[in-house]
Amino acid sequence: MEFASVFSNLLSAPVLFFALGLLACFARSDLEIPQPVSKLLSLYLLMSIGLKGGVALSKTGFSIEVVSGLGAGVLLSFIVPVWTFFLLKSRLGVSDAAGVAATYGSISAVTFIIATSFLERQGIPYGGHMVAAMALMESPAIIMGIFLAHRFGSGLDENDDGEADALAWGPMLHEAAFNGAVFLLLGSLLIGLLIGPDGFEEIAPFVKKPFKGVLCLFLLDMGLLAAKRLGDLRRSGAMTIGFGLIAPPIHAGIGILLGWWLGLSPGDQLLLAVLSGSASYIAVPAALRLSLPDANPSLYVPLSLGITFPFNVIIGIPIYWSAIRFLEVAGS
Amino acid sequence: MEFASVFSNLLSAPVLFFALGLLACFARSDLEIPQPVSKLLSLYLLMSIGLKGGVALSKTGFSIEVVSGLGAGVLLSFIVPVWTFFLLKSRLGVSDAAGVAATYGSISAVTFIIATSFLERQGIPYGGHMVAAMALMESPAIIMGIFLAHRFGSGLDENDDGEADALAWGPMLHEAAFNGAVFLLLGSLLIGLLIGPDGFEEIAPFVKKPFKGVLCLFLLDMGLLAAKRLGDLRRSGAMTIGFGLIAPPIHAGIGILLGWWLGLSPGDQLLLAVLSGSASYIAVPAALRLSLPDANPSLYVPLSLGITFPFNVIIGIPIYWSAIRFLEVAGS
Amino acid sequence: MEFASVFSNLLSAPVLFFALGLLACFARSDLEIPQPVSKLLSLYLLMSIGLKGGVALSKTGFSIEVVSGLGAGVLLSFIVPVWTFFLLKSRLGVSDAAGVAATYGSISAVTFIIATSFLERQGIPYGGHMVAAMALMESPAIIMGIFLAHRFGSGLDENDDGEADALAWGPMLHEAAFNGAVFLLLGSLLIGLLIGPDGFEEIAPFVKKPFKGVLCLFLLDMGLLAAKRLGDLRRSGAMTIGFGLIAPPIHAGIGILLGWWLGLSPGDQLLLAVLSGSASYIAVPAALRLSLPDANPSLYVPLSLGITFPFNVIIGIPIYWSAIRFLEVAGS
Amino acid sequence: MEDVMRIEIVVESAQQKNVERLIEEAGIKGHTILRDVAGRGQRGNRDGDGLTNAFSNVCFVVAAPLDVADSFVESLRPVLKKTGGMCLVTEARWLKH
Amino acid sequence: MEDVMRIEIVVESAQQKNVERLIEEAGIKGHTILRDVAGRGQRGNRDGDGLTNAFSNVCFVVAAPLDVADSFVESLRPVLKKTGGMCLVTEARWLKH
Amino acid sequence: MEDVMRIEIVVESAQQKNVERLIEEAGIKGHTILRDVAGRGQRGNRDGDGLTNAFSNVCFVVAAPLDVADSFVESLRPVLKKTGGMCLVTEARWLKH
Ligand SMILES: Nc1ncnc2c1ncn2[C@@H]1O[C@H](COP(=O)(O)O)[C@@H](O)[C@H]1O
Ligand SMILES: Nc1ncnc2c1ncn2[C@@H]1O[C@H](COP(=O)(O)O)[C@@H](O)[C@H]1O
Ligand SMILES: Nc1ncnc2c1ncn2[C@@H]1O[C@H](COP(=O)(O)O)[C@@H](O)[C@H]1O
Ligand code: NA
Ligand code: NA
Ligand code: NA
Repeated sequence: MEFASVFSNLLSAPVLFFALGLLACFARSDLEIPQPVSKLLSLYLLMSIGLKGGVALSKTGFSIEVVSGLGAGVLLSFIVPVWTFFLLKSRLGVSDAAGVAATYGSISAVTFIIATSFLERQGIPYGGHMVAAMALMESPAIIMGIFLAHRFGSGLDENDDGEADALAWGPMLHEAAFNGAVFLLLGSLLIGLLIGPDGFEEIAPFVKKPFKGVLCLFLLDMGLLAAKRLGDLRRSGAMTIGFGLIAPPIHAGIGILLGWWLGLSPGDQLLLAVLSGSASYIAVPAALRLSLPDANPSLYVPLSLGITFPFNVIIGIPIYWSAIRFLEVAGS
Repeated sequence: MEFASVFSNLLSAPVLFFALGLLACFARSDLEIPQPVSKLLSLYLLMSIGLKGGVALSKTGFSIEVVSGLGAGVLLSFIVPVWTFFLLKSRLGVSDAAGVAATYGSISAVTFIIATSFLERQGIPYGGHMVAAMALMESPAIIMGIFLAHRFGSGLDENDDGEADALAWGPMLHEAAFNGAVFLLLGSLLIGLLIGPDGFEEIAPFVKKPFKGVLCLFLLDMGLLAAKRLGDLRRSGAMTIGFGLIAPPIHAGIGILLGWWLGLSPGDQLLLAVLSGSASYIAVPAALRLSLPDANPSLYVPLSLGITFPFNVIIGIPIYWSAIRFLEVAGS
Repeated sequence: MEFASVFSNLLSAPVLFFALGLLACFARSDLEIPQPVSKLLSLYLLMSIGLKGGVALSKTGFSIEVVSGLGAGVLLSFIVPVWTFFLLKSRLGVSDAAGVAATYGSISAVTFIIATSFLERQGIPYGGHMVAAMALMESPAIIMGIFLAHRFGSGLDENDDGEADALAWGPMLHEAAFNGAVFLLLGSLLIGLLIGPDGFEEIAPFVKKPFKGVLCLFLLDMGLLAAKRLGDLRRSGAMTIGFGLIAPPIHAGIGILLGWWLGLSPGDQLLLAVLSGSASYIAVPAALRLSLPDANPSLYVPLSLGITFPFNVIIGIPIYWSAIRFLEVAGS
Repeated sequence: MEDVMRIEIVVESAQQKNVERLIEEAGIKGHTILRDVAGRGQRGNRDGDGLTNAFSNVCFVVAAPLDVADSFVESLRPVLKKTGGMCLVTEARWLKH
Repeated sequence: MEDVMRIEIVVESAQQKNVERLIEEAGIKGHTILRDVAGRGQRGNRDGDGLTNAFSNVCFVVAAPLDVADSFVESLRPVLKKTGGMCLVTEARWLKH
Repeated sequence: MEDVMRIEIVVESAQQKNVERLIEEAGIKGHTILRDVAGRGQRGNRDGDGLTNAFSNVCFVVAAPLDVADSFVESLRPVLKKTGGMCLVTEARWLKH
């Protein structure tokens, strides 16, 4: 059954379209998705996930389970960057280590969506508040990344003419919290809470029904970009790529243990694992270009989009699920 | 109940997304909707409204009620610009007064849509021909604005090297009638008439079902733009802003009285009120930049989009409805 | 009944929107569809047709009927360019004749879609493998066009400084096979095969249900472009336009006879006719600009988009269908 | 290489057709258009939003032969006066091919 | 016609607001922005994809009066040093209207 | 500031990869690309529609060191001859940062 579930993920339409995008780029096809279309697709996905989560939250209300789920997510987004940073600092230098740290402390919405589909296919329930957890995990990771970079000397790097840059807390916190992607996700969540199931019903033919299909188009685009960016990693060496493969299961493992210890449902545990184990390629790069321009986006974006994302989607999710099932059986 | 209906409008998803757009801009978030996406959304809305109206018209045929509705709309779009122009001429100068006049004689399709949702939520019927009325109200307002500007001297303004520009009727009428937005709305109406309910059924999964959801995305964009444009109004002074708030109820009031006098149904009265009370921010600016370039778009667009639109949607529609109900009770 | 079926095509929403687009351009309306939106619409249509065909194929499997359908399509896409080339060579010169040859050997996906709607409206079955046939017909036509141009001297034309260009088979075959449009169509077909009806069900609310409506918007755009391009044909003379009107029925006729001889079902015969009789305006121009830049796109694109496409949609399909019915009756 | 004037014109989108006509009337054989350009000037911000083209610009780049450049530039003056915009002229060399 | 400096600045999209501020601070009355520009430079490829603006550039065209041009260009140096980019200066004539 | 040649190249979209290759081969370290540019020239209108890229252009802006500029421009000639386009060369100064 576990084997079948791996396959069910691999042969789902969105994942196949991701593969098609990779292939198109490797085969040097001139297939491309215009930039405004990518933006429309990601606006749609963020809006849709946010609304769905808000409506779910409006049904369940704020229970202890909800608060633990949110708290666990936020906690992970604070600590994951710390160890990531210290692990990579000596190898990559302060700025790039901080960039990767912020990237991996944050989350990938698409990985989250694919994990919810995985759960739905197997009839396993999960809480709508995990979307809120996701929305809350972007800003802390960004803040931690920038803070670490400044605390450990990015301000003193060779480019500078002597005087170290002071960390501009104001603009940095602003960008972390009001970044377009974060703002839309949180805003839609709030609107979902306000309109509730009845209001949602009216807009479901746009924000819910076509969701999976739109996801296919988006993943086609992600595949094209992931393949294009992968080339940039060649300069970064095998150790960096290794990090992109090892970080997800470790971070996800910490997420699972934390979720299990807090008594989250198995479904919520998987989502927490996936949030913890995934890395950002939308919100964080946008925020870092403003607040940490010394970090090289050609390092942290391909690592997140080209290595960690496919790893999680193809291998990670089924493995994490097996681990959760194992803990469940062992614990009972 | 009236109170609940105010709230029902305020807490509907599209209005909340408008608020989210405003907020994003005020909080200086970098959320933005690419220009081609805005264009796609407005093409979709115009096409969809037009088709829906045409199909409705194909069911009812051309009765006296239809003809009075259309006539009332067209009449209002001719007279509203006149008094607006003379009211504002001394304060704003000829060109800008004419620009505002054309803007307020014309209509806002989104306000119209929100009014129809308001009616639908309360189970009140309205005629599909009111879409036709809407489509017919854009051109007269544009024509009146340009005519008034030329008649009262815009041709003689300081920029010119002595000789007054003659009004080029040909290009002006052409732009008023074949403006992209007007053309698509009228064309879709006609196609709706031709294909009828059966043909509409086939395309309803695109043009009807997701409509409300798409509207949310569009209103997010409108919110972003309205907030951005509001800054331009600071230079214009309180009186101008006051006009943006007073004009809608006055114009709507005239619309209600006219509709009532003509014996339109309460639903149609509300729609006529909303057409009369709303102002354009899509078709009219595009037409005026060609035919009345001296009028400053940084005046009439923010007034219409940033003041009058939210006023109508949040306060106006429920007030107009109360007035219609009052007339109904008083009259019976 | 035949007459009614002509009308049913003419008065279907997509065709009416095509007419609206033509009208908008002729009336010099400023209605326009931004370029990224066109691209989104064509990505959507290709993806959707491909998936639908793949799923249909996953149901029927590979029978003899399937193989004959595919074989007939590929054969036609190899031979149509040959006679087209020799017919036009003396009049248009080698390069332009080769461009037109590739264009007419290839296919128009929208014409194909309208033909399937035509069949569906009359309850006539057709095979999903005909989509595969369509996908396989683009590359051979491109290859033949380029091959003929090089074989018969395009390499020696006046622009060149003495030495004839050798045909670069590698890049040419690559572009013919990995052209974005061809790649997406074939890839979606494959994905449709892999996910089957169950997987398709999940994405149908995006890729299937709104299809007809999206097609309307796409045809509006095609109408706008067709009308704009028609002007370019004025320089080409009546004979060229005549070719655009005569080629479709002749090519379709060959397709019908071949389909009939192979014993294809009437539905499949019509689709083969339409594939054979239609001409490309998406994939082929993109490929030829790279591999046969001497051929003038202002000749072969308007011919295909402005003459042959409307001919097939308005007159061609019903005529081809009558012929198939006639053969059927005569043969029984 | 031929000496030409590189003329760069920014006008609002509504004037695109107008400027195209002036280019043709000046007998200039070609032009390049960058669409949906944003900007700021005396007439305020043009951020190029998508509801209406009232706030977006287009940018023309025109390589004009020396003998027609001046009169062409002069013919732009009324348009710029009426609806705003910018016209910059630079000396350039054109690769004849 | 007035002699001006035509200053062309390519920076990454995230710096757009920053450069706009510098232009205003230099007292220059206008600018034109070409958005979503792609490019290649020392910091790698910027292909302008649509997931994030981390890989896209904007291009400014600024007509600056001769007296402010130099100090404005100088004020760009720290931005370019920190986040990369290009600044080209050409002599041009501006059609006064 | 360093003296460079500002080379502006308009070719049809299908030639983008080709010109990128020539820039690299000339040893020029960077370039900027404006995509989906419209235009008119000897080969007719290129209005940049969205069905196919057969009717759209791209515009390159390249700051080339003086010593490689000429040979690079020369290397463009065959491309322009075969598929049309425009190449303008202007003197400019580049802000070294
Ligand atoms: N100094 C300048 N430098 C660059 N572009 C300018 C300048 N002044 C005006 N523009 C452009 O010309 C447009 C119209 O200018 P204006 O008529 O001054 O509002 C602006 O939106 C800018 O795109
Ligand atoms: N030599 C050049 N010519 C034209 N544009 C350049 C050049 N060098 C850099 N650029 C542009 O400036 C951006 C940033 O350059 P860099 O900081 O060198 O990565 C690039 O993405 C290009 O758009
Ligand atoms: N005189 C010119 N000024 C500006 N751009 C030009 C000029 N001539 C040609 N172009 C551009 O180069 C492209 C190809 O030109 P052509 O090969 O002459 O058709 C055109 O579509 C224009 O974008
Ligand atoms: Na994470
Ligand atoms: Na009105
Ligand atoms: Na064909």
